[in-house]
Amino acid sequence: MSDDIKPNNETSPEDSKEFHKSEEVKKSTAEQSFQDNSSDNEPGQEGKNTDRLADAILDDKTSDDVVEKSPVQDSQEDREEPADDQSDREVEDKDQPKHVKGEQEDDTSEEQAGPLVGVEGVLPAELDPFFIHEPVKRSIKLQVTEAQKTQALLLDQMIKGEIEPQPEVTGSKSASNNILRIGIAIFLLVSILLPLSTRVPASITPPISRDSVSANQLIENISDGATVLLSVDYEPGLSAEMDAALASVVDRMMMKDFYLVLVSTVPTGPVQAERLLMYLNQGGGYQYESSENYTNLGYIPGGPVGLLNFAEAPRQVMPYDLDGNAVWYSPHLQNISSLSDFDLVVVATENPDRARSWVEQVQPKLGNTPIILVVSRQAEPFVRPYYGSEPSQIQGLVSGFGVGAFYLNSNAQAGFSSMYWSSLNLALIVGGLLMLIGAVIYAGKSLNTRKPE
Amino acid sequence: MSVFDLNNLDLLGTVLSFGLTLIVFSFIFGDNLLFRFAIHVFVGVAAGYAAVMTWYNVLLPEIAVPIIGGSQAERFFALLALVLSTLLFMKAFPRLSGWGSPVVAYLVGVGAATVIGGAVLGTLFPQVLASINLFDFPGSFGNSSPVWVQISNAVVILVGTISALIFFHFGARNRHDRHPERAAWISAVARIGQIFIAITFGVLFAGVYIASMTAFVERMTFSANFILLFFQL
Amino acid sequence: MNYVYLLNIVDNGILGLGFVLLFFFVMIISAIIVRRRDEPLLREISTYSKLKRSINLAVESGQRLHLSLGSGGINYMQGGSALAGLSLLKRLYRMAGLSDRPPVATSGDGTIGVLSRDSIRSVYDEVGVREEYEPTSGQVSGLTPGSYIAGTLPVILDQQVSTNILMGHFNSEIALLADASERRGSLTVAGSDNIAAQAVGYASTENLLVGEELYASGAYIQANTMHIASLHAQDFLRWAIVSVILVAGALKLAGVL
Amino acid sequence: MRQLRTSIVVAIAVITGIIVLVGYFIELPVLENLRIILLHYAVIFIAVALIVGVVNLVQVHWKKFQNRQPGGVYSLILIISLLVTIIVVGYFGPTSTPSLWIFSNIQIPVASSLIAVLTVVLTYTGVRLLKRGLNLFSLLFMATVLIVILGTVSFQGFRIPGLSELRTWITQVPAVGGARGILLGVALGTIATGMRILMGSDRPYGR
Repeated sequence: MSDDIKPNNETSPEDSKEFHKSEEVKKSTAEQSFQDNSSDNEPGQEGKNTDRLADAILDDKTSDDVVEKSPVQDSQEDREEPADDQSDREVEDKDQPKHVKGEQEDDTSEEQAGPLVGVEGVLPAELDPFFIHEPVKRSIKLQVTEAQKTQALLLDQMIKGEIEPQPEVTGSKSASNNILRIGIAIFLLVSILLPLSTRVPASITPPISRDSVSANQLIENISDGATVLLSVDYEPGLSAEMDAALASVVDRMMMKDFYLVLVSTVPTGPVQAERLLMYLNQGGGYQYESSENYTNLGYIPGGPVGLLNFAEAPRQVMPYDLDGNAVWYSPHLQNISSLSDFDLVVVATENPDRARSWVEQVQPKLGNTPIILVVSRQAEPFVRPYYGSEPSQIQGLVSGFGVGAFYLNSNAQAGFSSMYWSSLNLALIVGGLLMLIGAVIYAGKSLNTRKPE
Repeated sequence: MSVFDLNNLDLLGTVLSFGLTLIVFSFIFGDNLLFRFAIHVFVGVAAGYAAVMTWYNVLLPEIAVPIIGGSQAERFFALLALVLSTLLFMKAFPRLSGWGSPVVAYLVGVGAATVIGGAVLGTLFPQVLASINLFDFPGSFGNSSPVWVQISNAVVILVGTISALIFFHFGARNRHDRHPERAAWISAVARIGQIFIAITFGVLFAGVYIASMTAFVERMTFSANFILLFFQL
Repeated sequence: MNYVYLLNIVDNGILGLGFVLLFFFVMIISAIIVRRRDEPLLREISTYSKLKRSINLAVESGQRLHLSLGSGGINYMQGGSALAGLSLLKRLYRMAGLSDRPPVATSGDGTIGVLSRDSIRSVYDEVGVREEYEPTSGQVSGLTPGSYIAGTLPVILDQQVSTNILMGHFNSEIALLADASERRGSLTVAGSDNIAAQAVGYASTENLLVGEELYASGAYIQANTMHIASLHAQDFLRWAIVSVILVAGALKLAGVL
Repeated sequence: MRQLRTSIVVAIAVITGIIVLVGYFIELPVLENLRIILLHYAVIFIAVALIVGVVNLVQVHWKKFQNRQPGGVYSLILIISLLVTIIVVGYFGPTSTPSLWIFSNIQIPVASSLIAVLTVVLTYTGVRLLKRGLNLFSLLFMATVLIVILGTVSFQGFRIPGLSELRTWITQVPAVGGARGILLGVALGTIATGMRILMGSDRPYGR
């Protein structure tokens, strides 16, 4: 980076052990301050700032510059290497005196630019905000009385104490925090297991959202046997929710005998997709087989770059499926040369950024092909702006588990997720209530403590 | 996970899965040896998986296959890729690290451009357009709700968008002896923006909560089913 | 194409290029203005003030700092947040690099891992103590978002870290890192480009960088000209966007557009 | 020499970046082809970077094991599980039955159990949120969280009247407004970050 301080050639490794301490001292001397842009050079090398002209326009003026200089002065000084290793050695003697030394050097330094050229002991033009606290420390040793010193040290200790790491469960505070965590876990566990043990049937249908109805409609309007690009873009962590939501959509598509082209921008996506199809085959009684009914192109690395690349030239970027077959010449895919040749694109992701990548990089290349996003609840608020916008950048939105269960009930297929709908509901209610209780207690406490003031 | 085909491998897998679930969940009660074991296995497996996927999906079809059996042009492309990839690979070894810098610079350049292009065409323009089109009635909210509802909703969204955007305004005025501060009216708008941001964060937090609760429920359902199954055996 | 271009008047590409050029020129002009000014005129962001303070305290008390660069790669939109983290990493190493407990940086992406090691190494080079450079101080702790979190937990739990700076791309699992940090009594500062992670961070830590604030780290931590200039450019374009929305919205309401 | 090298490295980043960026906005066939090639290479390099990451992971943990640092045994376990996965998945193929077995019985359980732990942690932070202090924003945040969570559920057909509608309104109106504002802000920040790289002012790469 361009904003580095470069040390002296002569600085021995041992000396520079304390370079972080002496750094501010050095930088505040006029001789050192010009070196801020020379980190890319060998120490002590001459003419090291050849790209300074460009830098003068584009580069950073860092906080390390203490004295403002013109580029001309810079280049002049660059050639004369400051050989003040003597002062450096002195400076690095001991921690505290070092600062004193540094300050003294500051005081006698000459101003190199501006109206005060040549005047000694000028205050630096700007201070590094990073080191603003330092003077406090210096004054401790220098000018204060014993009483002041003690107070300052005490204050110092107090502040330090705040951030010093403490071993786990030292005080009653972290013990009680742990008890709270465990208590919460038990409450949630019970609320999940209770409906399971009583075997409450999952007969209560989740709310039917307008979005899922229109997504459903979109799929219905596409003729049977269409070719669909399906991107399974979620991490294993949230696969419970995403599997459930996506299973219902894919179930619909399998019913209509769509040919699925699977891709993923997550390394585990392809295996996630295979797993999903396996479950749907088992639960829904389908016989979807690789290359017969679907093809798994695998993983598109490189995030948005990879996606853009894929969107522009799918055949070149993903020439083979995971088994190494050249799939694009198969009867199902021979007519597809760009993504706009697909009949539908379905993207399932839990990550708003990944959803955004699809909308930004791929959607503009889709032409009239509709795109449905199956997203996690946590991504919904950030995908909705794309859906609600006019014109809509995505044509269908299925969000979260509830909708998945709705699809499921309406299809009476694949018992993928119906069994935990009741548990989820109860656990959410309990979790919400716990938060509510906590909020009420702490709000009350904070109002009480405020009153006496 | 409702299907248990109980051949030996599946049974072993289910037991493993159940055990790992309990071990990881024990982290609630505190850090422990088994938890450390489980996460290290997990990190190793995930990295191994990612590496193999990369091999299968990129290095094999893009470099290995063309070099062995590609046309001359393909071979040239792949050989160049191989050379540059080797340079990049040197980044793994401190002494050779410098050789890879040009390739990393290349990646950074392409990445920067992709990011700018995506942000301008993918977020900025569409979102601005969407904000303008809020007042395109009937449109954004369908025809079902009365016009005054549509207008007031549109106004709320617009106020939210603009005030949240202004919330981030960085520039400030210099004031003696104190931190620079923004003009009073900008601060006022920013506070409104903060209200919208708090609401947005609330919605997102709840979304994350529901999503993660689904995973929790799925894990516990799986565990409960496993225990039931085990005792029936 | 169902992708209707802005106001249907100008081609989107030309408009986009125009916007990028405008941004460029505004940045250059701001840079010239900032260079002339003595001090940066930026609003205070309390999280950055706290961060600076905690870094200084950690350095003075010889505690370890942990910088978590997240699991997003350089080529992603998320790269920006990792870049902000990387420039901070250099700063950390200049201040605390040779202490008994040098800072540790973790990342969940190959490229960012490479860059973090490059950054650390360059600081050691500057001081001429390359032999002290420890390649493991910039470590990749997991290569998928989930395993990255899992691999970073031991770093937070074991290494006596006083401050955990989470600056990069995270998912909602960021709460696990913040929680582990709390269990050890360490301070957490969090900033992410992922807004779900921000929402979770809002609940888990008092020190959150909201949205665009994360990208301002260069200006606030380093007081660096081009970074400050880009904040002013962002401000300029922010108001341009607000004006466009308001004027065009009004015209739309009036039925002109 | 080193200076020249630095300049070349910066030039590579700037030139490739500008070509790709201009290709975004202007449709010229020559530029378009060049851009596709550049992107194609980028994808390959990103994949290689991932392998570099794996090597680093092994290096870090091997060193930990070798130096007998605390937890060194786990580091060995990590390396072993990594190698076993590479061998099994590499030999049988990523979507073969053994690979699916590893994925379903190790990755999925650990990853989703971590999320289960996250649920408890999130409840915990939610419960304690107002402990930090009561102000308009924390109150609004908390209220929104509760409305959305409780507005989503129904148990045995019971729902709090109006809550679901309120939830829908909040997620589709004010939250959309706030989200758009944040998105636009993040876009501006992202563009600025990218721009600084293309100007050669930010250089996150080595020399």
